Amino acid sequence: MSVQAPNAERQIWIYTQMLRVREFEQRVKRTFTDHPGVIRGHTHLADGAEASIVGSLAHFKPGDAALATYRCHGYPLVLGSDPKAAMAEIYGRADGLCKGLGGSMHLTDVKRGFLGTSGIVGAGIPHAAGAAWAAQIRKKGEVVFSFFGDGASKQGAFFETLNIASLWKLPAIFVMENNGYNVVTTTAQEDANAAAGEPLSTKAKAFAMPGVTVDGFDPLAVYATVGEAVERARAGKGPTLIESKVYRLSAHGNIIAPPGVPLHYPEHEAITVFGKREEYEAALRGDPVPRFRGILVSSGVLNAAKADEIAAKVGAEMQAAVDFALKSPFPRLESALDHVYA
Amino acid sequence: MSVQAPNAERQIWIYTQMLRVREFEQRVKRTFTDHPGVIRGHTHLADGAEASIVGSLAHFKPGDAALATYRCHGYPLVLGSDPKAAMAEIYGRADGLCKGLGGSMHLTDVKRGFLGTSGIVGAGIPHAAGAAWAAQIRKKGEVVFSFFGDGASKQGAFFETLNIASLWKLPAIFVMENNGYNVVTTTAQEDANAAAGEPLSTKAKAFAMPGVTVDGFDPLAVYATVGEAVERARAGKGPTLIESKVYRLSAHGNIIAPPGVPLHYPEHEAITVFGKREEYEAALRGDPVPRFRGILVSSGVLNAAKADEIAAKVGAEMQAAVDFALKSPFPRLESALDHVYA
Amino acid sequence: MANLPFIAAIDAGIHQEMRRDPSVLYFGQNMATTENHDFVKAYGHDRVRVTPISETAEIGIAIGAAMAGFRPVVELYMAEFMLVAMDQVVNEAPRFRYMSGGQVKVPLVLKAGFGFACGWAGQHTGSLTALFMGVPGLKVVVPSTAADAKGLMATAIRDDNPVVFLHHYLLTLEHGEVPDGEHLVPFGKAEVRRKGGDVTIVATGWMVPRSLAAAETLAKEGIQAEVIDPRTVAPLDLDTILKSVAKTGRLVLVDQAPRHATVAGIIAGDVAEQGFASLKAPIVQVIARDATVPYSEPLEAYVIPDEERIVAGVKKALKGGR
Amino acid sequence: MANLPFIAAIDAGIHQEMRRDPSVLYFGQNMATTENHDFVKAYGHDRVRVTPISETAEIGIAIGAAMAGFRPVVELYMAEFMLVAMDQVVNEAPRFRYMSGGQVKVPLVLKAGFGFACGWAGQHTGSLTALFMGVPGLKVVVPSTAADAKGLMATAIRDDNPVVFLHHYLLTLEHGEVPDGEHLVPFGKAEVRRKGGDVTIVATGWMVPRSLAAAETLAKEGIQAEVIDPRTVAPLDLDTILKSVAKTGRLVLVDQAPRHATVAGIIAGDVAEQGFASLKAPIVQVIARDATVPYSEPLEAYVIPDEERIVAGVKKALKGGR
Ligand SMILES: Cc1ncc(C[n+]2csc(CCOP(=O)(O)OP(=O)(O)O)c2C)c(N)n1
Ligand SMILES: Cc1ncc(C[n+]2csc(CCOP(=O)(O)OP(=O)(O)O)c2C)c(N)n1
Ligand SMILES: [Mg+2]
Ligand SMILES: [Mg+2]
Repeated sequence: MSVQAPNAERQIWIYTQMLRVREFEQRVKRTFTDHPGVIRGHTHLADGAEASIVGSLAHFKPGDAALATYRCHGYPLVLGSDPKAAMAEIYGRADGLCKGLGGSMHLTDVKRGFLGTSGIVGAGIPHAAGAAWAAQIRKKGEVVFSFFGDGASKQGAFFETLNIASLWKLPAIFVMENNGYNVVTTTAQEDANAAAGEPLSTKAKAFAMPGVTVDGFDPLAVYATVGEAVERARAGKGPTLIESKVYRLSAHGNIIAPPGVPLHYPEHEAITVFGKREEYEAALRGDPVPRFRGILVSSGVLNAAKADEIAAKVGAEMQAAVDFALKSPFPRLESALDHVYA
Repeated sequence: MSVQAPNAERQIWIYTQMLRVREFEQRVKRTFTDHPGVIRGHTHLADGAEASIVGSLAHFKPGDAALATYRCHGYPLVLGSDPKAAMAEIYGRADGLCKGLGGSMHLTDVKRGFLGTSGIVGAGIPHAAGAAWAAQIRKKGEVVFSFFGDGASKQGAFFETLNIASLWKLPAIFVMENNGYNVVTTTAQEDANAAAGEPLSTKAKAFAMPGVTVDGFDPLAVYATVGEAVERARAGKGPTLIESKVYRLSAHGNIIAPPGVPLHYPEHEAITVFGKREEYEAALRGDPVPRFRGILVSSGVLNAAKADEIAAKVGAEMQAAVDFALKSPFPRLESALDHVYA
Repeated sequence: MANLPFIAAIDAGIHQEMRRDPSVLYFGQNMATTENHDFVKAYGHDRVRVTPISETAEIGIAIGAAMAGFRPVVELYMAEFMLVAMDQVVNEAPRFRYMSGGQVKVPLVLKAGFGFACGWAGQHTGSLTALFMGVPGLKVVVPSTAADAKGLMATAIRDDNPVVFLHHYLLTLEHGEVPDGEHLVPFGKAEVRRKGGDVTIVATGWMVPRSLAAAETLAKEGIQAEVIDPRTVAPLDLDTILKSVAKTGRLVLVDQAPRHATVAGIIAGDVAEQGFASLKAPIVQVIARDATVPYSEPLEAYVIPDEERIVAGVKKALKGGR
Repeated sequence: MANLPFIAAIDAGIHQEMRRDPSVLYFGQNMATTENHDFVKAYGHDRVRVTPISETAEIGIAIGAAMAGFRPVVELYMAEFMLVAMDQVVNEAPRFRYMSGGQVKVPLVLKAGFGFACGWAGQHTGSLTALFMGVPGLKVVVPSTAADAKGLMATAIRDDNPVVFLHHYLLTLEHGEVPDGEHLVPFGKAEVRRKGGDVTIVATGWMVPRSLAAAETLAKEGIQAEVIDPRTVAPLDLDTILKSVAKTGRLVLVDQAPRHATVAGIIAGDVAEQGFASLKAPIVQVIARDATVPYSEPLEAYVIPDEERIVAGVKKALKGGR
């Protein structure tokens, strides 16, 4: 089983989606300085994971589903959610995807197959398996994408779920975005495989499940690897665990502080905690977004002019999202009591 | 690293302990018919696991600790607990190991290093790791034995704990008694490795930990395998996962019923649920207790006369335990409020 | 009408719904392990499955299947086993509808027995109802009769929200008249099990029959107790309780859990706020003594409220004044 | 005396005990990941460790280490994260001493923040105190001042039982005078934060400063509220509350949790039973509105009790009668 590489048009789509996620999130980040107080609580950016997210979701078909974590801005944008509604949610406004009830950690867009996100580490993995069971019963070849971090693979929910998913041959693709860190803890500090120099995909052996490790900075590599897993799943052959090696290009999240303290994004923990500026800068040099643009230009799929045109269009789209969200009203107070029960 | 085989005297000790566990538990089982109502709730017998229990605990030294599950009668007996106190506990009497507060599922004898047992599947595994951390800090080469079932390896606590134990190189020996069943569920019905024909010790790969499978009906094989793991642990080289293949020679436990319905032990689930009488009878033909007696006699370690003498002694000891427990008074009512807080 | 044991009535409720609605799923540990299994035969392995001992995954999978359009019923056996998956029960299932701004619904039933006070000792005998009672988005059902067991299970399956269905294990074999055809019992409607004008007793689960027995004993002394069974504690039918207290002026709450872990204490708080004017005497709580449930038979009986202590509690309520 | 933020006071309490007792361990997620870590430098990696995201194993390991003679303090960050390990918290740690007939003790501290109502939304902002309050064998501490944070942490570490130490995240940077040397605050002794004869307010955590602010507002109108902070809810110092109610006859309970999930409701139940004669009016509960905590700022503020609602609650209690 091997997946055909995406054609030129599809490659441009992949690049455009990567850029859309990046441009959206750069504006989320800038909101902390440009519009202090507009974003509250805790936001988590996907910068560095764009290639992994888009390379994976490039295989998403209508009827499929995706579930993720609190680090959830990228997925719905790639699946077609309106950036205006996404930004409005992060700003806590009435026009938000979740009417301001969910916020940055809980973006949801069911119409586009983005079923839900849990802020509890590992907790969303069984939800994805449940959706995969539903797909298995429907027998339409639908699959479910489950996105989570390396740290989540130390939570019981991960192990319990992968065993059942393998046993039941559920049509699920488990994409572990290994960014090397759980907040300020390195993977080697918390994972026995990592400490032994083994890939985290080794864990798949505990479930007699295929486990693969892929360069998450390379959207085409991710596309090929996830594509195979998706084919297996659609064919009823069961789930796959994919370790996608990425790197967070921002800190884990904005600083955690009570009201009164202005929130902002500190430098990456590699620098602030471990003093490894070089590690961070090396990752930055491999930034998948400009890197893929370079690849597409040098391979002739894209020329500089077209690339600038895309950048301009995407920038405008995301700026419009900010402008819209800033103008969107806050929800009625009483709406806090809506949707408690169905 | 290879462990020296036990000498004749030690082999006789092993056989004697196996027989003590068996004779004790046969009387627990007979209590349901001989003395209806004396045992309440749920009891779980270790018959079939005696070789595994004794072959493992033959390596136990003062200062070591052992923790187990609700299926916990065998361990304390081997570690030197008084069968009278153990039976009195199972009968809910004042002279019980736990003063009648714990019962069959929670035998505990701290003086003998039997720290505690949880009735919640998998929950006791991290407790053993915690005791192993204590041993690691004390740096006296003490180790901790953690006994649990095959089904427990599907509970998050198992995975979370083994990762940390391996990462921290804790002096722990994780002995999984794989009796092929979780109540009425076969291992292949609930475990992805088993369904794929792989040993459950494969799970150790998810923790970069050595994983071994051994014939749990053969006390000398268990002795050798666990011995190596114990040496590793005492040497500070970390934990080992041992899958000890045994078979329950009784049902999971006595029937579950509200008061009024007389409790008893049904036939094994292989027969009552799956109609596989042959599977059960084959296991019975391999019964480790008579089998090891046969081996010791044919190898000349034991002669029939000496063997009968041991049997008589053990039988008398365990009958005395029953007689004692039956006479032991119930605890004072107010003692129900003792020991809630330290 | 058929005379069924409690346990069969629950199954009847599940069958009723699985027959009419193909989106209902039923799964859990140690069920459906052979082709002879009642539900497997009727609905097949797509909808009826055995799971490993993995409550977190089991309940999480139910949540995901529910969000994807199905109505899972999870067999959990004992309420304590939900504790290893408590996050899924109280911080996942009831949250998604709200956090998504009403985009998803999470219709599922968590079926678990509780209070098996017959020698199961410290970790298997708890009465955890109150733990689930105050979670916005979650509903909690506690049937005390076979008929309600069927009807409340059916209603729980049709409800579009996560429901914790807690059946008392000591009632498992209690028989009762159960309606044959489609039977549904509404949530949020308490049942007055016995009418009386002197004192109001509120109890759930196994404490209902114990309270009714106590009421009969009291009747011999000319004391008429009204016994109310809320049947669902979330939603809680406080009105029926308040109406009764308005009549009797005296309230005794019976609960198998120890102090500060009871539904009794929570209802007492509501009545002290919303029914205060009716109260002629202190609200009495007849609850378990403050200990983990002991194994030994006489000690277990000593810890858990019995008829005698209920009678004493009622007399205390009758003596009491302002 | 030193003027310290709440968070530093907690650390001071842990340092105080780790310095004097080598059996005290401190571990958890995202701490001690470098040699520069304060506690690592002071006590080394034998006693101070970082763990993976494995709460069940973390708390279970603490239980095992405690049974083996140590005194672990587990850093859990947010109370919700204990939910994935709830069995270890409520059905393991508090059970072993009892089930073993007093053979073992399980001295450990589970340190967790709660109630972080500043945009953390549905899964990270809960006030779960009541979940832990009714478990025989478990103690529950809820400091509201920096001094108590230090003193109660130290007492929790010396206690021979499992203790859930819940610090309110919104108080993290609140400064207060903290005794320099050895400082211990006893369990089960409520503190009267403000004296007053007209009405009794009971609150914990962040609701204490909110209640004190409300009391000042009320004082301007000539209403003197007595504000009581239980400090530990298990054990609960009901006497101090009853004494105050005997004086004021009116009780307002303030709690950040929604109805049926509050400490307020539980205390109301106790007072309705044991302080009924003193009550001149219904017990008022000023608690969160019945919803998961929403993200949007005005909605979050709408759901959680504020000064205004506390003032209104007090006036309701003063108006009320029998
Ligand atoms: C059960 C649980 N424990 C702890 C936390 C706090 N927490 C939030 S994100 C996070 C790090 C997760 O790391 P990883 O899974 O690698 O995902 P990443 O943030 O790196 O994408 C932690 C510990 C939580 N949300 N849930
Ligand atoms: C968390 C939890 N879920 C379910 C149970 C009910 N239960 C008790 S024993 C048991 C079977 C365990 O099987 P295994 O681990 O293989 O041990 P065995 O009984 O075969 O020795 C189950 C499911 C429990 N005690 N705890
Ligand atoms: Mg990570
Ligand atoms: Mg087994």
